[in-house]
Amino acid sequence: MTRAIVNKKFSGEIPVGTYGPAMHLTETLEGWRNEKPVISADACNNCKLCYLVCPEGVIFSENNQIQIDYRFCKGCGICAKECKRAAIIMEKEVTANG
Amino acid sequence: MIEITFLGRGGQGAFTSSRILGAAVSLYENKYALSFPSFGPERRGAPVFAYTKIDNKPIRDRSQSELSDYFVILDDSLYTDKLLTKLKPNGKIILNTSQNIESENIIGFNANNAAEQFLGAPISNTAMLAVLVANTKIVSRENLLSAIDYDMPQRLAVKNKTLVENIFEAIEGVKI
Amino acid sequence: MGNKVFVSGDEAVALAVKLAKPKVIAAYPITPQTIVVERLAEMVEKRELDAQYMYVESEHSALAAVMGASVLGARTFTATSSQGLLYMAEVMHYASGGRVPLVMMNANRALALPWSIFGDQRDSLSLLDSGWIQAYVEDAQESLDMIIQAYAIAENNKVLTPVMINLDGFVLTHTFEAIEVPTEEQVSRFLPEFNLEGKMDLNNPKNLFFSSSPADNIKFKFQQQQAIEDAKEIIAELDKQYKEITGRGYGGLAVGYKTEDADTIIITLGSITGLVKDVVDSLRNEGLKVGVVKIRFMRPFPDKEILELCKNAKKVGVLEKDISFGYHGTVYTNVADALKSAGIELVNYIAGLGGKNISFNDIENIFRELISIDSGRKVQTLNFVGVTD
Amino acid sequence: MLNKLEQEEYFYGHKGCGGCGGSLAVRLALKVLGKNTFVVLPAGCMSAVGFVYPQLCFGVNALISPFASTAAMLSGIRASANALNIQDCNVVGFAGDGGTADIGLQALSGAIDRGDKIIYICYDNEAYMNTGVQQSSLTPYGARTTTTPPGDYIHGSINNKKDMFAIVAAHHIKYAATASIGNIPDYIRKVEKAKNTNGTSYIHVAAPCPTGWGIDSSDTVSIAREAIECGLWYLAEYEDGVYKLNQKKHEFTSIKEYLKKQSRFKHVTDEDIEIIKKQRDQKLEFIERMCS
Repeated sequence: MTRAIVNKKFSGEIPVGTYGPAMHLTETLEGWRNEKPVISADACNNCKLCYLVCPEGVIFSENNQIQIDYRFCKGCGICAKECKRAAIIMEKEVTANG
Repeated sequence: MIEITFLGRGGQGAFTSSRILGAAVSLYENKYALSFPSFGPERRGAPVFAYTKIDNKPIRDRSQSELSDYFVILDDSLYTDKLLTKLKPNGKIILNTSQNIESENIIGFNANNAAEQFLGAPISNTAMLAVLVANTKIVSRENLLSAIDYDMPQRLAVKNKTLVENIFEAIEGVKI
Repeated sequence: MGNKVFVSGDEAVALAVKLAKPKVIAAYPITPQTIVVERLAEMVEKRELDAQYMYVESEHSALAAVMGASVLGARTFTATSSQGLLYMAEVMHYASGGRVPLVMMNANRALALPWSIFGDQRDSLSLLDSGWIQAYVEDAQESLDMIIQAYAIAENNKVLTPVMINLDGFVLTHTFEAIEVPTEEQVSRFLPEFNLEGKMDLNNPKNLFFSSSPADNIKFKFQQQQAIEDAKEIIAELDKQYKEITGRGYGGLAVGYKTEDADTIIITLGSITGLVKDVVDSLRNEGLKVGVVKIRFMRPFPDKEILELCKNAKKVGVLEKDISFGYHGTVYTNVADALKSAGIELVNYIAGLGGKNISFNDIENIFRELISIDSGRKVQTLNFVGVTD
Repeated sequence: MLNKLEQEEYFYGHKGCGGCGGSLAVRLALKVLGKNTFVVLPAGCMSAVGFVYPQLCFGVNALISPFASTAAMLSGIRASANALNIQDCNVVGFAGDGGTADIGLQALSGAIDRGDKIIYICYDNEAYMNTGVQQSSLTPYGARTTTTPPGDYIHGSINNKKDMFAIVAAHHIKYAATASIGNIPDYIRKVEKAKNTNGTSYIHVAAPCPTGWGIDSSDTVSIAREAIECGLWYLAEYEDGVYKLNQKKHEFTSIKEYLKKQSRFKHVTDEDIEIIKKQRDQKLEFIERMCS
């Protein structure tokens, strides 16, 4: 499946009243993150528990591999905490994002 | 402008009379009318007023009548002499009563009896309307009957029209 | 030709709503509005009207429900009065800001306390800033015609603003009079099908009623102001079209009666206008140059029309069933702004609060007092009518 | 269970706090309900984080209602869908604990009474979080909020936490359930059930708020699980007039342990804990009685 499209060049026009289109994204949120979840492909058995518990919905499975849409991951760490195989490690972000 | 005030108790149908009269003149004769109840919450048994104003031109004054040409009183317990002071000159009170009234301002009629006979219940409002119309000719008999058809469900209308026709027969010729 | 019926103002509204064919009706009962929704429920029951009739638990919910229904693409109707209108106040701003083309009938009624079910106009006038178009009608015929026009105004793509039609409680809502009901065919020629461009759609989903940053917010509010300004022309245009089809038109946002040469004018709102016309006719028989300006819309406000109608007047009285405590009546403050450059003596008469009867004599006295300004009489700006009798 | 979820994400790019339990509840429910869904959110966290123009984060039709009007707007949308013959759609609301148990209770009661085919999901984070953690009627006993400061006098919340599940069930609603993001399979099953309910359904999902509860953002799901384990939250259903407890009677884990992990309970005394324990036992006794 395709991940959400972000139009960062959005010119800022105003729709009539408050009738807006659905899923209209103009900014990403990686700058919110101090730590970043990193998946160890060796330990991961693609059980998708991390996909279930992610409040952002940024974790997905593609070709039997777990992927993360880092554009919107806030680094909350629930995935790492809940992973039964300790296959996700939270790594400090070296530089500020965003 | 002719102003008629109906006076009854909540549930006796004073406003229905007022409305039928208004419909009769404004739908079936080339006149104008306003019909309205005394404003406020309706409570069964409480004294209620209803007003009909009739004129040959559109009526723009929506206020309650201060003086009336006619009072139609559906329940003689509601009669007081004070009402005489609210009559216009030559105005009349039409009173539903079983007593014989002899007064130049008051026309008495036993509408309960008539209603009992033709409706099977002492619901006097259309009977009293007929007494008013038969005595005053403010609307024609045919148009009054049409307005009853207009306002009431068919079954009720049929009975009420018979009642009204009979009252006309009884009163025809009576002058005020 | 339409059909002539003898109905109350409330029933006239119900007949108009029926002709507009709403799909969803939600309302909460309050005197003196109830007859409207009772009649509508009966029409739904008899299948004369193909609509969902929702009984709801409050006015707040009634307005929220029709908002939701409207943005999914259904024409709607609701009605209320007084305290109920105030209970809706929050949702009213939502609806206007959200540009939801609702039509609502309000039975003008006094606000508690003291508790009162009788008519004055403090309810709707206190919500003048809610972003709704507000019209006030004079009789049952205008009630019916304006409900139908209200749908065309609200749903016009340039306007997309909710419309409130105000009827004076009891004096208009409960008074029976003969009116002409247009045919379905006439109404369908005048009023297009409901078609909300931005509506929710399963194939083209929307996110509605969002929040915005301070930077954007003022842009949305500017849009709202423009839309309601644009409505002025559209209201007049639609009234013309309506007249072409039904033979009845009302002439825009404010109309005059014998104002052309009038040096003394009373400005009115709603059903009291008729009685003021009677007084004008009577005083004209004495040779007095008096007239009436009837404000039909309080929003958008007919400032230019009022200025034009009062152009020959030297004294203008604003007669209203409202007071904004601590200052004047709201109609007056609006009129005063419209006439600020006209050099007119402007006097505010507060009357009819809580259903107090306004009599022929009251109005005649107002005219005579205004006229006496010519002979040097000083008249206070703010006057309460009927406090001492 | 995974096959009950659509792959598509319908709540994405929102500005909820990291680890937000409410947004997880919303996200999962929408993945069960799918594309043909109309969503109503009252003023509150989910609308504040999901709808700041131009960042509009719902992939399905969604709108913000006035705070008190979630259920009324749901009803209006359903009535409109019926009138316009829009079939096969879900009409779902997501309101917080304040928006449900306080200001929105009247409208919710009305909608259940009408029996409208709508789904009402209350994400309960136990205080007014969007405005900065003030007490609601679902704030539990002892919790610190900004309006229940834990000093000598006020001593934190003294609420008993309204039993919304029982209140809703007392309307003889078609379907009601409690759920928790601490038990996701159970929650998904219940949303699915609500979706297939021909009438009003209500799900009360416990959704911890790391900011308001004073826990780490990674602990949201685990603390919700612990609430169930220590008995302070139970999973139950009410369906066609019958109550059903979804959990077996078991030994509870320590309430004290659960409380001490959250800074909102940092100040509670052993006496307070006894009171909380007593409340728990009473509530469980009540629901067990209703289920038997």
